[in-house]
Amino acid sequence: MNIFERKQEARIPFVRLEEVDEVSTDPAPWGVNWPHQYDSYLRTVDMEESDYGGSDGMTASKLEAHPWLKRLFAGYAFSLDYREARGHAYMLSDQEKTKRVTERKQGGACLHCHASVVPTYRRLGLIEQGEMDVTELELAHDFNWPAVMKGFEKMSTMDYADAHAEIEMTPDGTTASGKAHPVSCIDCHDPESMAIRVTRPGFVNGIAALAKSDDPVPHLPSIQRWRNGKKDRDYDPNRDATRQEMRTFVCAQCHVEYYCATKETLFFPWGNGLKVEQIEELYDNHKFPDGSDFIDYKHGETGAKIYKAQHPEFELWSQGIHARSGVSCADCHMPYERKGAMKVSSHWVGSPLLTADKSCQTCHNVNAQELVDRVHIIQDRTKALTERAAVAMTSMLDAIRAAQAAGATDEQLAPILELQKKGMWRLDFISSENSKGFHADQEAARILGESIDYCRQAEIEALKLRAPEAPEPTGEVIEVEGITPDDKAPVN
Amino acid sequence: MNIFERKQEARIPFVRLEEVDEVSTDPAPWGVNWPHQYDSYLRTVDMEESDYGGSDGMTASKLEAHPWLKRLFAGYAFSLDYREARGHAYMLSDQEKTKRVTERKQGGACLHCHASVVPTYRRLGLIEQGEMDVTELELAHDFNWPAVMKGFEKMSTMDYADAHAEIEMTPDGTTASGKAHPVSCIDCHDPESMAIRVTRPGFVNGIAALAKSDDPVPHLPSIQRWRNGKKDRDYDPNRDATRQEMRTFVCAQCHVEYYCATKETLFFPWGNGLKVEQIEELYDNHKFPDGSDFIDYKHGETGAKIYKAQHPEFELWSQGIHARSGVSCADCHMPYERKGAMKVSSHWVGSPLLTADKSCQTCHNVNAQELVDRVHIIQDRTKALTERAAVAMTSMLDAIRAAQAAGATDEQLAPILELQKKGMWRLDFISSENSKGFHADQEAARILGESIDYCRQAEIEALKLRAPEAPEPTGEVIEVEGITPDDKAPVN
Amino acid sequence: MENGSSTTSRRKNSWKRYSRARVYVGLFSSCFAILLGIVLGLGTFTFGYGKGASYLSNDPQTCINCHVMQEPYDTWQKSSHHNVAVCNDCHLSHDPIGKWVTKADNGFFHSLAFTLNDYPEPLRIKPRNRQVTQNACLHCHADFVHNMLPVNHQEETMSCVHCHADVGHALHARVYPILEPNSR
Ligand code: HEC
Ligand code: HEC
Ligand code: HEC
Ligand code: HEC
Ligand code: HEC
Ligand code: HEC
Ligand code: HEC
Ligand code: HEC
Ligand code: HEC
Ligand code: HEC
Ligand code: HEC
Ligand code: HEC
Ligand code: HEC
Ligand code: HEC
Ligand SMILES: [Ca+2]
Ligand SMILES: [Ca+2]
Repeated sequence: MNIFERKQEARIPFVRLEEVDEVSTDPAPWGVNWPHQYDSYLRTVDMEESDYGGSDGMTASKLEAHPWLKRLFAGYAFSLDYREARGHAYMLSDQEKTKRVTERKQGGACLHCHASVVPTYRRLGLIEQGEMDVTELELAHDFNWPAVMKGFEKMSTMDYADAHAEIEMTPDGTTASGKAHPVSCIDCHDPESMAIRVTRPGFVNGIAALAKSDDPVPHLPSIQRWRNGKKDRDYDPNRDATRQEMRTFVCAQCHVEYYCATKETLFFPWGNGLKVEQIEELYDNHKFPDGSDFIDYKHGETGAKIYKAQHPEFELWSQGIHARSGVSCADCHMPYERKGAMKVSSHWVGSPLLTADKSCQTCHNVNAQELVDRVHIIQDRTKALTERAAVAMTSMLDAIRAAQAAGATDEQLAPILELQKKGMWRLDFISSENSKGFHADQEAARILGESIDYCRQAEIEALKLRAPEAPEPTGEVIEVEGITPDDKAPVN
Repeated sequence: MNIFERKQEARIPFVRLEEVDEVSTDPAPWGVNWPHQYDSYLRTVDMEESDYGGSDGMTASKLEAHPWLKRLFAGYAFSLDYREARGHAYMLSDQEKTKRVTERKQGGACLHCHASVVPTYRRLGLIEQGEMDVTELELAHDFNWPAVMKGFEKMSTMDYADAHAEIEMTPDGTTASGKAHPVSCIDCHDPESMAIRVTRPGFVNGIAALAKSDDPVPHLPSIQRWRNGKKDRDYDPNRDATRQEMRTFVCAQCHVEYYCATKETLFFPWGNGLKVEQIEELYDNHKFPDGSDFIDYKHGETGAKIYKAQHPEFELWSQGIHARSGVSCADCHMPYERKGAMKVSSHWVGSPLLTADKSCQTCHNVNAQELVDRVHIIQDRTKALTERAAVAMTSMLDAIRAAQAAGATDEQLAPILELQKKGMWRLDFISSENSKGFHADQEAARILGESIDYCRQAEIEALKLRAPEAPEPTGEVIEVEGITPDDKAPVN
Repeated sequence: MENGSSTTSRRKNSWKRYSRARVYVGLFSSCFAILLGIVLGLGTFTFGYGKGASYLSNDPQTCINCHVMQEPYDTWQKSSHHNVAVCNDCHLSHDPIGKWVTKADNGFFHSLAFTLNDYPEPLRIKPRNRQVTQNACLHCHADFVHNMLPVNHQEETMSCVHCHADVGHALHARVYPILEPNSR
């Protein structure tokens, strides 16, 4: 008997008072049928705090809290505005308001994870496929993956404003004109059966690529099964994944590292595997459609080619003991709560530290405070190491700029900028991951250790460019002395 | 979850065929009374392998496996000979045979953890207290802590050969002349009741000092209790510790960081706490009785003052989740095994990976192979980070030697040698710990991350001594470009 | 003679339990007096609905008169003990007086908690009842674990569930939902 089986029993048949279908991005009608889940879903507007900005409602600026982030992101829009995350209810408005969008041109792909966008993908896809006018009936009728994929690619070529406008032109189930909603029921549930499903092209393509790789993924047994099968079709999470895996995949549609600008269609870089160095290797060998090398931005201070890491929660979780033990995102972030005689999944997705009893005690037989303390021990270690890596990163930048000022050539600087890229990528990977290391504590520390090493190496090489040849060491190596010098100290 | 239960009915005292008392360092007579435990105890001569030299019978040379250790230990006896550990049965003979003893003068304190030495402490103590000839009866009669403490201090002033000879002059319960034995029943058991106990002065002093410190030790509740009490006497593990804590303390008599040369009586450096930086701080402020600064050795290549770390299993375990969850050394290293109609503690102390079913499966509901795999994932991360730290350490040494050759002054070098000390201390702390990080995985990675940082900083400072003043950075900082360049690449 | 000493110690021990039991009886009846009023005020008293009498029976079926007992029940059925021990073998004191006391006060207070719908989620056993379960383990396994018993009365015995967390039912068991069956 395990959590998974236990939850199965909690399932209870439901009566539909309101019809919902494939255009119902407005959660309200769903809420009539499933009031408990809807109520908790609405609570994502609440703002309670836990340390390190977990569920922080102020969305304090991370740039002000950690000034070194400005130098990490120098030359990139993230240096303008980068804040704490908050509840799902805000995902769309926060995106509309960020300076990254208001002060810089952004791509339509941004909406992949910030709006309930699938019916719009379908509509754009049908148009691309040559349909003149797409009726609401047709949109509502079925999911139509081919059209959704086409529309997704289309939107990746639009810019943000146009894409946003398209969403408002798509019916949302209540008003024909339509309205843009943040993540909604339809994004994770089949309106027919209410079974959980994934709807995001970025994830479907990414997980299929992962399945094709040879990265061992013992925590995702259905991928192992697909690999042992005939492979006559791509791995399809909606067909192949276990329900327990789906309880993670619905989140992995968004809480992942991504490429999302307009030089290429949005993608998740999992073709070599999910580890930090495997993703780096994929980017190293990746070329844009125009044939140029993959890059997110040229670093504003040194000109190095930098990869930007974004919230790799799924990737880090994958390296942790919880994933290895089959514990899904929903187990901790959507714990079951007792509603009278039945148990329902909390849709108030937030910090598990606010619900440690329900989120953790189902497995850990210790009191809630002790569980919170254990998390803080892990997060404090991660935080200390992150700050240490940040110091190494900034003093590296100073050293490289000094070398440049001293007239170092591009040939001389090339290997140094490569080290800078490696060091920054690892630091960003952990500091942009939102669990402060909890999702995989030792792995997070390992990655930060490597970040420190690469940044310091870059600093050293930059210094060497300015230092004269090292002289032959002269000082002789002292022979081993006896551990016991003969002059013994008086005891006590 | 509280892990002991009081108010149980007591065990029916064992039927004794052989009398054992406070001189019975020879395990044979105990074995007659408790054959199951004795049989498994004898198995510590067996040599089975598990990766990373766990329970490796060859006691391969660590110096050959990791040549960088030679440079880490340059100028210290460990650079002559340092091997894999093996079973308890070998502890005395391995000590007698190591080049560290055969080729260098060593102190008598070494025997504290390599022989069943307590009756000899008692005998020397009684002599110190002015007794002319100490009878076997008197030695056997009771434990006599005051005498044991005196003898312990006395032996710390002797050299190894003399101390060893003293043991052979002490009766061992079977022959009056006596014979030196490795760790034996009497070291962990009260011959009267068979209750477990600690007998090592080094531990008793060390844990009392820890209790006096304000380092929070939630994993050692009895220390917390003592702190909340009247404190009219020192914390005494044999009186105050819970049985579950004793299942760890018996091991912590030896599997700990120590100072053990003849400038001062053997001690465990826990006065500030058990964490790596707390121990370092204690050494930084510690003075030898002769008033000189504490030091283990002057580094052979650079002259830096180095602290040598030895097998801090207890200290690292203390930072881990198992300690926090009340899991003792004996739980994993001395698992219960069925013997007919009884459960007995395995006294074949070795790698739990060889007994994963008994050592782990009662708590972890997965198969033994999966458990071994989980350990290897942790150990592989630790090992990779250790090798990375070792590279940083050796290139630091080269850089410092170059600076010295270039004529850097002692004043200039002082802060650099301080960094070297910090970096080496942390690397040694984890590489001399024998679980390869398993006892506290994230903590081990954190410590190695710091080691890398300090070694690289030392290298940088050494380079700066040779490099000219850094010029003013000239290159201007590039303004943030839009994420979306206007020349859009064709989609797919 | 050593045996002699230990049997006396046993007698001493059960005497301790007996006196403890009497305290409970007193405590129970007085609480009952006070609480009965409140509960009746609440109208339908679960002790009836929940077949409170079930507390007086040994059939696990009767425990699941309360849905909150469903999960323990289901996991118990898959546990190593469901052929050898029913709920009450572990959750009732095994000495004549303690037995009825436990039944009475758990029956009463659980009914009360159920009625007031006021109890922790997930359920956490109370220290008093944990001691009952520990004694239950020993009631059946004392000989087998004889070595683990304290050598004297100062010493404790480790809690059996420190290592055997899910012998009765996997409630807080750290389970592995998606691993293939062969990984168990
Ligand atoms: C074993 C429990 C557990 C699992 C499984 C888990 N998380 Fe978490 N998660 C946590 C904890 C604990 C935190 C730290 C919360 C805090 O600091 O307040 C956290 C933090 C987060 C945060 C940041 C929360 C905030 O308030 O900013 C996000 C986002 C997140 N997790 C997403 C995920 C995703 C996606 C998955 C699955 C791939 C996942 N988590 C799996 C326990 C878990
Ligand atoms: C459609 C994309 C999407 C999906 C699917 C999604 N998230 Fe999020 N999530 C976001 C975005 C965007 C934010 C940030 C919202 C903001 O800060 O405005 C967020 C925020 C969060 C936070 C921070 C909440 C807080 O109070 O600080 C947590 C925790 C989280 N998500 C966990 C999850 C989990 C667990 C799942 C799956 C059950 C999930 N998310 C599914 C996009 C998504
Ligand atoms: C693959 C999914 C995904 C894509 C694509 C994506 N986001 Fe997000 N975004 C998230 C998640 C998940 C969070 C919450 C976790 C966090 O804040 O790190 C988030 C948080 C945010 C936030 C709030 C926190 C912050 O960063 O200030 C803003 C603003 C935001 N995204 C803007 C954007 C913009 C602009 C784009 C397009 C360039 C974009 N997002 C593309 C998933 C995505
Ligand atoms: C970010 C993903 C996500 C969103 C958005 C979401 N759900 Fe769910 N929902 C889940 C997951 C995960 C489960 C657990 C499914 C399982 O275990 O099979 C779930 C379960 C359910 C269930 C089954 C009963 C239960 O409580 O476990 C219902 C009904 C439900 N959700 C309704 C809704 C409604 C109504 C909305 C919109 C207001 C919604 N969901 C939005 C992820 C989501
Ligand atoms: C569905 C079961 C489950 C849930 C829910 C769960 N855990 Fe765990 N947890 C495990 C398992 C399994 C392990 C691995 C060790 C083991 O086998 O017991 C583990 C390990 C841990 C560890 C030790 C590993 C480490 O990284 O140090 C901590 C700490 C921990 N969990 C905290 C939490 C917290 C906090 C929560 C809630 C936010 C939580 N767990 C939720 C099952 C769970
Ligand atoms: C949760 C289980 C667990 C606990 C508790 C534990 N250990 Fe270990 N220990 C291990 C494992 C697993 C290894 C790795 C064995 C290997 O690599 O073969 C190990 C390795 C060791 C080694 C090296 C073994 C060898 O073969 O060289 C020593 C020595 C050791 N532990 C001592 C201790 C001491 C002393 C304590 C208590 C302070 C302790 N351990 C607590 C599991 C544990
Ligand atoms: C009196 C000192 C002493 C005590 C007490 C002691 N050890 Fe050891 N232990 C040693 C020494 C010395 C060695 C190395 C022997 C050798 O390599 O010759 C050793 C070796 C080991 C090894 C490596 C065995 C192998 O096969 O590789 C393990 C594991 C270990 N001890 C665990 C423990 C545990 C667990 C306890 C407590 C139950 C314990 N020790 C108590 C001194 C001690
Ligand atoms: C505080 C207890 C303690 C003291 C004091 C101690 N040892 Fe050990 N020794 C151990 C333990 C525990 C091990 C097994 C773990 C390991 O090998 O790291 C060990 C292992 C050894 C080994 C086998 C592995 C190796 O290092 O080659 C030798 C030889 C040895 N010690 C010699 C000595 C000498 C010489 C001294 C005195 C300078 C000494 N020991 C002092 C506890 C101690
Ligand atoms: C390094 C420490 C150590 C040594 C040496 C040692 N023991 Fe033990 N012994 C233990 C520990 C720890 C336990 C578990 C005690 C407990 O849980 O109360 C134990 C338990 C026992 C028990 C109680 C029953 C059981 O199996 O749990 C007996 C009897 C016993 N040992 C006999 C011996 C004999 C005989 C020897 C010598 C051949 C010996 N021990 C050597 C540590 C040791
Ligand atoms: C007496 C119980 C007990 C024993 C024995 C035990 N563990 Fe654990 N283990 C735990 C607990 C408790 C945790 C903390 C997480 C939790 O609460 O489940 C844990 C956590 C872990 C973790 C996750 C933490 C981490 O560092 O990643 C691993 C892996 C693990 N144990 C492996 C082992 C192995 C291997 C053994 C045997 C050598 C072992 N355990 C023996 C109880 C135990
Ligand atoms: C009248 C409804 C009801 C019945 C019938 C019932 N229980 Fe319970 N039980 C509860 C409630 C409610 C709680 C939570 C009480 C609390 O934690 O305050 C509970 C808690 C418990 C606990 C743990 C909490 C504690 O007090 O230690 C145990 C053990 C338990 N029940 C066992 C049983 C057994 C065995 C049976 C059948 C003989 C049974 N229960 C029948 C309602 C019931
Ligand atoms: C083999 C012994 C055994 C059997 C049979 C057993 N239990 Fe338990 N139960 C325990 C133990 C031991 C605990 C306490 C676990 C702990 O200390 O955390 C417990 C705890 C509980 C709890 C409190 C929840 C918790 O984890 O603290 C409930 C409720 C419970 N049992 C109900 C039942 C019911 C109902 C049955 C019969 C269907 C049952 N038990 C059968 C041993 C048993
Ligand atoms: C009513 C008598 C009884 C009680 C009470 C009882 N047991 Fe058992 N137990 C048995 C019997 C009989 C077996 C043998 C069953 C078998 O072999 O399938 C057994 C088997 C076991 C086993 C071996 C099977 C397994 O699960 O690994 C363990 C361990 C165990 N018991 C521990 C406990 C613990 C711990 C408790 C208290 C929480 C307990 N028992 C309470 C009668 C009992
Ligand atoms: C420190 C961990 C630990 C604790 C505490 C513990 N056990 Fe065990 N127990 C074990 C291990 C390991 C085994 C398996 C021995 C084997 O397989 O050879 C075992 C086996 C058993 C078995 C026999 C299992 C079988 O295969 O038949 C019973 C019965 C049992 N224990 C009961 C208890 C009881 C009762 C207690 C409390 C007094 C207890 N245990 C406390 C570790 C523990
Ligand atoms: Ca990215
Ligand atoms: Ca030392």
